[in-house]
Amino acid sequence: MTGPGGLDAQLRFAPRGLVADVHLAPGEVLAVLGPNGSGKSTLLSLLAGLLRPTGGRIVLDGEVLAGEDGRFVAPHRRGTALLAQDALLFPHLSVEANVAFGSRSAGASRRAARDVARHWLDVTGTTDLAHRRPHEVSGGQAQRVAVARALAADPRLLLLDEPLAALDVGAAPEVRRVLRQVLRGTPRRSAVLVTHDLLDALALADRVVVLDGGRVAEEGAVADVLSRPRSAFGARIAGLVLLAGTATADGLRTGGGTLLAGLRDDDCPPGSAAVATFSPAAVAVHRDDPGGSPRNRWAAAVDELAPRGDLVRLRARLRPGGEEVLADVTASSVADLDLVPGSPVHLVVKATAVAVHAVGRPAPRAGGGAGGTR
Amino acid sequence: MTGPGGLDAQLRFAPRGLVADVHLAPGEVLAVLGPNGSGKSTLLSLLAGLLRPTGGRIVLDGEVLAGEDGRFVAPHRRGTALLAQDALLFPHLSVEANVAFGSRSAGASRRAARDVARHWLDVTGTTDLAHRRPHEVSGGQAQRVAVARALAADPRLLLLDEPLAALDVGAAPEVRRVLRQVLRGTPRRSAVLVTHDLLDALALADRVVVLDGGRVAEEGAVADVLSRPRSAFGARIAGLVLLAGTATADGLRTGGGTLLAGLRDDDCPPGSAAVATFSPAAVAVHRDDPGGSPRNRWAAAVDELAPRGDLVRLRARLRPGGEEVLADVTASSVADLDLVPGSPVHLVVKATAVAVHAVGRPAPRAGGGAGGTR
Amino acid sequence: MRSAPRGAEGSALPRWVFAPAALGALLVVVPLVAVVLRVDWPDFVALVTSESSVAALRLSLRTATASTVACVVLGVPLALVLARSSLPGLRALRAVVLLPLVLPPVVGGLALLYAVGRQGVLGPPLEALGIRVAFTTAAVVLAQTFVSLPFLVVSVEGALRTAGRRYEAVAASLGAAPSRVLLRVTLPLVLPGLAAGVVLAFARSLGEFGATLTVAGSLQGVTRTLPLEIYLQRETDPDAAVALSLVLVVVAAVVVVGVHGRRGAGPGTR
Amino acid sequence: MRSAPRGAEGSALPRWVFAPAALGALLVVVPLVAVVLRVDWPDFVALVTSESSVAALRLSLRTATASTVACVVLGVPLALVLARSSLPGLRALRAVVLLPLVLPPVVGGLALLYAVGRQGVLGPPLEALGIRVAFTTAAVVLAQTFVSLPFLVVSVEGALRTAGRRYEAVAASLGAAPSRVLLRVTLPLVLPGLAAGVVLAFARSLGEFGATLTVAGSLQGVTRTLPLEIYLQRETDPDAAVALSLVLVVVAAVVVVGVHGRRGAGPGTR
Repeated sequence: MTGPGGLDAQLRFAPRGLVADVHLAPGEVLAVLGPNGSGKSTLLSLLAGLLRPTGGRIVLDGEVLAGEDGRFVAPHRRGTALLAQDALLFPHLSVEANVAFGSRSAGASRRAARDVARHWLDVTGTTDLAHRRPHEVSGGQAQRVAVARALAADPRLLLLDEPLAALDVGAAPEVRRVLRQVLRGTPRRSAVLVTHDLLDALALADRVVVLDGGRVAEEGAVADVLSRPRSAFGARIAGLVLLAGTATADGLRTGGGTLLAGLRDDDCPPGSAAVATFSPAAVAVHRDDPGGSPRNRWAAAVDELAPRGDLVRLRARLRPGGEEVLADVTASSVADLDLVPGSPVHLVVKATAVAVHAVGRPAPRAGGGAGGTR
Repeated sequence: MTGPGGLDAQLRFAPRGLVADVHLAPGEVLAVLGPNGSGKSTLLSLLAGLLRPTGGRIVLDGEVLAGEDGRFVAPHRRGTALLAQDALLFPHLSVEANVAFGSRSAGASRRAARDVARHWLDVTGTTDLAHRRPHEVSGGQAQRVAVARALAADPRLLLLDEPLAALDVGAAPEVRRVLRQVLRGTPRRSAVLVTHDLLDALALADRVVVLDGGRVAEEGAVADVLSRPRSAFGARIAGLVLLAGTATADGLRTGGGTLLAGLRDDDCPPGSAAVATFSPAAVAVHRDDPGGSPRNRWAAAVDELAPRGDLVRLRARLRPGGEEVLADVTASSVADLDLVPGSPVHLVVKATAVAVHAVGRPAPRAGGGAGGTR
Repeated sequence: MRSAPRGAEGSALPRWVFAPAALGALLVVVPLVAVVLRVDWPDFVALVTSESSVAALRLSLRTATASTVACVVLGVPLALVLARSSLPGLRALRAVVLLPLVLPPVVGGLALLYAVGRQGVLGPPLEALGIRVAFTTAAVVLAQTFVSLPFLVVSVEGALRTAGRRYEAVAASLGAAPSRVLLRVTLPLVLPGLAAGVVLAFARSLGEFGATLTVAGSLQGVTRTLPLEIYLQRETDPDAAVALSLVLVVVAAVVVVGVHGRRGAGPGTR
Repeated sequence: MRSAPRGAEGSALPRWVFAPAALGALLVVVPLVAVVLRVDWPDFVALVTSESSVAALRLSLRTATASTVACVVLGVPLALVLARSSLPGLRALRAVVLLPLVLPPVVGGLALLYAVGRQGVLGPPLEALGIRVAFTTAAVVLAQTFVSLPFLVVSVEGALRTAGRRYEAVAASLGAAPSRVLLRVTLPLVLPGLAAGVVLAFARSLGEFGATLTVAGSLQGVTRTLPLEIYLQRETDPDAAVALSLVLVVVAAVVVVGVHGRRGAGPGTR
């Protein structure tokens, strides 16, 4: 449904310090990840026309939606349908009338709008709900209807603002499946997906942009960013520990002098700037030095213990380097080891669990954003 | 500060289906865990006198606080100071006046109340804040002042309602330390701690009661319940997978016929009712049968994928037994394996990661509650 | 709140609180009972349907309806501007619109008289157009609109703020132009608030006395609305005054239960 | 809302909305301007300090103060009972207490007259005690209290519900008896709501006209409050009426800004 061109946006919004360039090929889905306050929602609002940018330009399918000459296309003329965290079905309209809303707004006849609505109700598996009121459907159903409503407006670009965040665990997978089907099916749909959820990014997006403090901290294919993060926040969302330093023959030496043994990438010759990443789950915690074969054995002091789901995440500082390392241990281990903040521990990571790769600009893409590690 | 006697309560509240017996030796700290709606807060409200029980009796230090004869001691005459999730410092009083509130209410002179307040401000490390207003202190400081205020009222029993739940990650450890110090220090304090947080139970409590649907599902020492849960909810809070069945020579056979190899307890002879527990983190997920040595290799189908922090929790159903097993995998593995609901997988668990133990009434304690698996 | 759930005994009120509370309730109940006791029931229908009563009743219903319509036409846009626009001076505008809420009606009436009266600011130009407002039915409607407008604006503005802008943002993103968003999304969403505002504005218009008397006088069939009729008849024909009062008490009770009664559904609802 | 933050352009209002909104604003602004234009500034002080003006002003301040005190004494306990107790019939009690909010003041005044007047329900017993209420200053205070009470109750009840019971539960668990909880915790917490209620009740009392005229008449120095004085002087001494009106407009403006003005702090605040 998108013509040639796609999205080419230099997004600037001074009051919140957003300076991010975003590009989207026709039919591509871009996930935007980042911590709270990183500018994710501001980015969507600028694309939707809900905020007036303070600079830059937004070009969609060759049409300038906003530019430095003060041009500003109103939201209802952009073709950028918004799907929010809550379904926000208009409560006074039936499900079918909700889905027909976009076509009717575009001037379609009642009959034509109804036909479009029925098509999308069918695609999203909500045909049975057509004559219900929004308060008579469940949260997951409502969100599927909202997907149908957004697509029935035939948008040039779909804007998804954490579309699964408000759903309970039981309802999310089905909505994710529907989204996957309409975004990744034929024809493919251009979409920008703001999320804090890795699984959504994995399931729905081609590429990911990591925002941090209003800037693009990292950009690349989803799997690349998750498996080989180059920025601290990228590592955090991938759930990995990241230590920066210089590549050595068999691993990495950090700025603090700590040596890590690990699997070094080929494009990362000894002496070059590199990062080492490993999973907190790969870190074993001992009260006494366990000795033995693992080459990564560090003395450390526990800084903090924080529950994360069923596990306890231990934040420890290596001695003497001072690097911060995370370790996930079970609550019963914490009890057995009697760990409290300040406890001295020994951390062990197998060298095979440590990946060492080069730091550089993210895998370049035509017009790619302001990347690099931060 | 508690005399001989402690707490002996048969807590009954029909509108919410609470039927739970709770006993507390002087100076003991009891953690109450359970899912939302299990009756944790009702239990606290009954002890505090904020709800009138519909039956049972509550005896604290030999005094009947509520009984079947209609006796009901008003909250302000119970000596059961409440510490809630939010500090709830009275906003119009200074920090010192907040801490002095209990003594003043008990009729102490202004001077005596101030001396008591200063003592507890000192104990909780908040002396510097004495003359500030509540809105001028941080969340963690406010909660420490609330601890001081509760203790300055010299309660016979402290009631803690998720005291760390509203604090941010940075502030919780310090408040936990203060609580640990005042509860586990000398003299020890009787307290009932409602929490959803394992770490709090570990750090602060002697014993734990697991509530489920208003009943006591499990009871015992904290470390026991965490490492050897006997109830499904106990397993859930311990973050373990629990499969029930019959002990065999080298493990367990479930009702569905699945065989598990594991480490069997001595008190659990083959043929007796038993449960097998293991951690979802110990479950490896493969697309194809990996073969090899692990004795626990099961074909399964993915039911659901749900993000949990940095990991993805996979809920899978074994074939043909139909047992539900959880597995924690990293998001990048989900991407690599291209897992979606319905994907066939092979699950592998090392026998050494599986514990098999007997099911029976929980380790009995004088007057212990309605235990057993549910 | 988790530690003090509904039905809590904990925060019991001290008993002495109930004494002044009962006295306060009696302050309202006793006069209402007194009215009911004074009603001349056998002649009730005749009294309410006397010529002057019917004239006053009809005038009151007509003018209150007209002023309620005027309040909707002017007040809904005002509420929209207050809740949704970001004009400078919005705070001053809100203060001005709410002013009649606390302005004594007599002063409001006098101000209207100085605005549209023969010697008022707009008097001569209106006169030149052949329009006389003061001491006509139009003045009654004007006075009622002046005092009732803030009730409608407050209700609708509150509903607009509660509804938020999220539905409107979604509707716009689906291609709906501002007018369509307003008519098909915003107004349906705030319908309950609008209904409450309409009822309150109608009730306030129906009971208007001071401003009406000042700017419109008391001419039977032209400006003598029900409250004026009751005031005048309280000495000449007390039975008619009582009967008409009861009619207005019933109207007031219906309004209160309709608009505020839902609050009482449970201690937790607001 | 995350996708339509403050300063959003998305849900722009259609332009035509601003026309009726401006007309609505003019409806209030023009009469106020007319009053200001009519003020006889050189004689302003003399007019406001004439004997009858001062008498009316003093009477108004005295009676409004007294009725505000009565509202606090009766209304705070009523609000506590409405917000904190679980008595049966609470819904009916709330309806009764709010009734004067929409009851025409003239009807309220008539009801009071039938309650405490010479021939009223309580008239003879009061007479036997040597107490006469109707057409005295006490009747003025009674009328003002009757109409102002709901303003105070609504404000305080709202504040009590917003504050919730959590602080009270904690205070009780620390050993504070119900009276101590009420005086040391509950009332300090609702102080802003109480202050708003006091201001609104005072303003409503100050502007009372219909009920006062009906139950208390218009006797200089005894029952002729400022609104009555303005109403009477609008023909005999229009300049004095204008000057006194301006005084009340200023009072009303101060009240509105004080109580409602905070709403205008930003588009997101409520």
